[in-house]
Amino acid sequence: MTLDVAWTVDWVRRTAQVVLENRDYLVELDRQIGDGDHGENLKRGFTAVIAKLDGATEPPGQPADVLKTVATTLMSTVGGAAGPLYGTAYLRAAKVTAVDVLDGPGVLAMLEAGLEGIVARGKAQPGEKTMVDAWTPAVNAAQQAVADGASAEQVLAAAATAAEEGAVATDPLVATKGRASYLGERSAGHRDPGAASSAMVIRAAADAAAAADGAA
Amino acid sequence: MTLDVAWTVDWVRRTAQVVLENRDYLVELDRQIGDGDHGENLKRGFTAVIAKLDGATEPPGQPADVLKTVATTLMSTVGGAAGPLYGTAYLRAAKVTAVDVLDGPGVLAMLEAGLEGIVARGKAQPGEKTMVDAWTPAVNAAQQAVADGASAEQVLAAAATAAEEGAVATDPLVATKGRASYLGERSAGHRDPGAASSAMVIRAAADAAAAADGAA
Amino acid sequence: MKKLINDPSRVVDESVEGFGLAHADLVAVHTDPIFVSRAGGAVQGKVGLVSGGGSGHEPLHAGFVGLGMLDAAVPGAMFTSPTPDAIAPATMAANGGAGVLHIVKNYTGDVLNFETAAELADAEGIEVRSVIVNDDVAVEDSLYTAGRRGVAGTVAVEKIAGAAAERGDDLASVAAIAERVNANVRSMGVALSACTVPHAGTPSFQLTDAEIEIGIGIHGEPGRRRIPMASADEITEMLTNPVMDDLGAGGSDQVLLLVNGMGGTPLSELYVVYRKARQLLEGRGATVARSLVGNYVTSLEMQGCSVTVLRLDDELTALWDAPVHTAALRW
Amino acid sequence: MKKLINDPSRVVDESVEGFGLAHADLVAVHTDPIFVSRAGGAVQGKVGLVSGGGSGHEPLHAGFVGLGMLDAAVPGAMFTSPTPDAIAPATMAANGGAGVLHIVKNYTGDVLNFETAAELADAEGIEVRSVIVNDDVAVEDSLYTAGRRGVAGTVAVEKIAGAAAERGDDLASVAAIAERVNANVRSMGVALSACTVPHAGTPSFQLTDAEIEIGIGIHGEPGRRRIPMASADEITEMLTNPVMDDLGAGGSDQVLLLVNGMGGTPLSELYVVYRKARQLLEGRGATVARSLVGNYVTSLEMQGCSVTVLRLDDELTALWDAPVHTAALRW
Ligand SMILES: Nc1ncnc2c1ncn2[C@@H]1O[C@H](COP(=O)(O)OP(=O)(O)O)[C@@H](O)[C@H]1O
Ligand SMILES: Nc1ncnc2c1ncn2[C@@H]1O[C@H](COP(=O)(O)OP(=O)(O)O)[C@@H](O)[C@H]1O
Ligand SMILES: [Mg+2]
Ligand SMILES: [Mg+2]
Ligand SMILES: [Mg+2]
Ligand SMILES: [Mg+2]
Repeated sequence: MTLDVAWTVDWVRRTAQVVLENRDYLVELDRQIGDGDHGENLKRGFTAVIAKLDGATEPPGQPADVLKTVATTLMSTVGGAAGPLYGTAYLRAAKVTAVDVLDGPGVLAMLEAGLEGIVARGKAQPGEKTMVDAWTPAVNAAQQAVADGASAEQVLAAAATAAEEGAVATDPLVATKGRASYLGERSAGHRDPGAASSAMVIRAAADAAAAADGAA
Repeated sequence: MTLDVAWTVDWVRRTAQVVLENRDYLVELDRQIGDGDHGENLKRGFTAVIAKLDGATEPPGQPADVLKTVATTLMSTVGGAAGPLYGTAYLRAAKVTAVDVLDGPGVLAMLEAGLEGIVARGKAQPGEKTMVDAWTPAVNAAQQAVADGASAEQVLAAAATAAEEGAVATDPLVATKGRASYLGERSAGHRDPGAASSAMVIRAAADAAAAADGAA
Repeated sequence: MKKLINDPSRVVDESVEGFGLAHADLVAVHTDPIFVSRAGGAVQGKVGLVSGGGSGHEPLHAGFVGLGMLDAAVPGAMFTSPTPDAIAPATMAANGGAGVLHIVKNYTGDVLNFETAAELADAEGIEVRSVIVNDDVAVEDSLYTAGRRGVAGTVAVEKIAGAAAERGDDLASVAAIAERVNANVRSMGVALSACTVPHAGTPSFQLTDAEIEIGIGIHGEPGRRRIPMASADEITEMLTNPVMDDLGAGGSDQVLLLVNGMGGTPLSELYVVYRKARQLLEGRGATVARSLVGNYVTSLEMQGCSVTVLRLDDELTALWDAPVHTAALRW
Repeated sequence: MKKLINDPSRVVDESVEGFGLAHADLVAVHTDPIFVSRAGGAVQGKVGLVSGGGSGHEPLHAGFVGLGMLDAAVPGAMFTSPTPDAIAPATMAANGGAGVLHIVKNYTGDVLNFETAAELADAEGIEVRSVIVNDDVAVEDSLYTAGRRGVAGTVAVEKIAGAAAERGDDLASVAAIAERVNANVRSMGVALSACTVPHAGTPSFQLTDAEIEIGIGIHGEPGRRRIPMASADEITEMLTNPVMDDLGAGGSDQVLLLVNGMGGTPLSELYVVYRKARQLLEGRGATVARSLVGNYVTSLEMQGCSVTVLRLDDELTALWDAPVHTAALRW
């Protein structure tokens, strides 16, 4: 099993696919407690990312190259809160993935960098009903898995499951960051769209790893 | 039976009552093929007429005095097409009722004058789906009744029935005058609001005459 | 029906009162009977311009009272033409000794009430001329209709005639200019939704999500026909082509293009329509020399728009460009 | 959903294209990335003003590009803040050598994207300052929110800062004036109906005929609470009192009163609201020295309005009165 540049490309393509499939779902989540554009924003962004990847004249050398393309493309096409937040997450992740292959600790470092980027830009703490509530448990689970000596693939699988649980756990929260915070108490009882999309992104990474493993 | 000034006042009060009772009905008719204000316009007008009658310092001497008050009040409060048309009808009617008591020919002259006033202002022919289609059969029926030697009360009864039939007969017509004409063929299948209210006005006259007769 | 009103029978009075308070530098509001005149009174020696009609079309007409446009406006009840007893004093208030032009949209009620008011003013020794605006190509001007309606082209008539009066034209000349504008302006409208007159309480008609009304007027009445919902470009063609056909414009004509919102349409959508209408006009060889996009002649909260084209000549263009200072139009 | 659009993903481009064609005397439209700048380019030696944000609030912001107001506007996708790669070139286009002020409504997305754009511009040697507009009293500015939103008060910030830049103030002074306006302006809004974002296709929330949302923003989001429908006067009190309480205005204050339509409200109703709001302000001892009534910061076709009060001082009043020549505001 090798989490190399091919895995990275596969991850991004899978992310694009799942985001496009869930475009309406994410719009609907955002319509409930935000302004109804999150699915559309990510669709626009990842459509542009795929076009960028497809149109590239030379193939990317390392995971970092792919992630940097994702970062700059999302920043220039997504807009809203999600654009800078995801953009920064990918940008920071790119900074720690200038290697040929990611092992378990390498994957952990990548997830940690992503979360750091989101927090650096958005200043949200866990429990504020944002994408941080998917990324934080994902990073925690990844740390535990690495401590347990898990493989890179296993680290991602653990992170994805924790991210999904984290997204579900935003349901009862009252938002105190982002657009949903304007609703006050009325934000409770709805899933945070950014947490939901973050869980999809991390699950796509795990799926790509599993597929790479199967192929290997 | 005497159609005197008391009858005239009773007629006007009955008209106000029936117009207020049918305000929503007339609005609804006008909403279908016009702009939905006919009932409201007449309500505003006849409410003002009643206030004028109630507030008068000296009682009117002849039918003409009452009808002139109605005419000027409607002209200054109804607006729309109905205001000038009804206003002119009452004004012309006032011109031929400067007498103490109206007999059969006197009632006919009054109805003829009203119709003339409407046609003079609105230039509509019978069959154009307007209030003329209630007034024309009313006048015809009144002429026939007078020729048959009917009483003033009988003349009004005949006129009222004919006006009601005339209003109903506007249903299939395609309007070629007034606001409904803008609808072209789509105006067919609806009753003309002005014809409907005209039938109410003339029926109120007949009812007042019947009541005066009972009282006499 | 949900509206920002207190009482359907008071909405016009309260709205006009608010208008007067907000624009006290421009207008004076008179009550009982209700009309709006220029602050400072009639301009001596200038032809006075008076317009009016049912309320619910705001900013028409009160929003156009001021320098370079109207001298007085007479708002009737919602969608109901005003009465002569209000039009007559407005006419007197507008009279600066050079006579008064009545600008009347072609509806039976408006025509009749202004006619009577003109007689009343005449009896007071004021010379009154009238121009009847009838720019709506959706309605055939034939034996079978009350003639074409006056719709958004009214703005052009009021602006340009107002400028002619302001530069000192006499009554006959101002009337002639107004007639020239009317002869060269055409409009057609569409409704995506109906509107609700406060006193009626229910929408003026019902449309499903898949239908629109083409050839509507400005009183919430249904249009000439109901058609399936279409794209903005398709709808714009359905409005613009009849307008241009009827106007016979094209070739080297200079035109003014007005895309008018019916009250409930986002401005962004009006510009989408403007874009296509302009393409169509240019495709016919016309030059769009002047433009106006926004809510000028509305039908309460109706969603929809109208396309108006005015064929310009040098004089009309200069008069359009002349200064105007009103609540709703200013340059 | 029925809209005068062709394709939800193209509506902003087509609308801005139409806007540029209709106002070619005032603006230049740039595509890919999309932004709008003053016709004729940056004014040398003048501080440049740039604003932007999600589309769907028209005429904000592009309608305010021109003399005495903005130098460039950056429209994002519908209700989605624009991206740094569009804001940065708009900033360069607005730069006349005296630095650029970013006027940013306080939303996480807007703040973050403008922040990045400012860094990019800085890297090009352009000095950028930012003012964050947060006038919406419906949202508490506390640990429990992303802070107050920027809503209709933005018009006042852009107008007055624009006038300060036009008279030659330097960047720090223009920023200080903008901050002063923001510190003295408060708003609160109500929705009678939701709006439908083209790409979402369904209304942003559902209200029965007996309910309204109080304390809404301008992105179709629900408000702070849902209450039973009330009269215009009652609703106006619910909006005006929190605004005045928060502003602490009254006594001998001179204020500007802005009654802003959300896009689908008839102008006549806005004046009914204005009338009551003015009564309330005067009841507290304030003097309404300036007024603005109309659709300036909208939420597509939403029905509803907001009440904005700006406490004036002599300088702010003079700057408000200074000439402005844009598509949507002109005197
Ligand atoms: N301060 C923040 N920190 C972290 N995430 C945030 C923050 N603000 C918003 N978000 C995330 O962004 C998501 C909304 O993204 P999106 O709808 O695309 O942008 P916008 O809110 O500008 O419309 C929210 O669901 C939330 O997860
Ligand atoms: N030219 C006309 N001649 C006679 N009656 C007419 C004419 N035009 C309209 N009407 C009558 O007026 C009625 C409409 O009155 P109303 O609704 O009060 O005025 P408006 O059409 O101005 O809204 C029509 O139903 C019709 O009977
Ligand atoms: Mg969103
Ligand atoms: Mg009617
Ligand atoms: Mg009417
Ligand atoms: Mg958004």
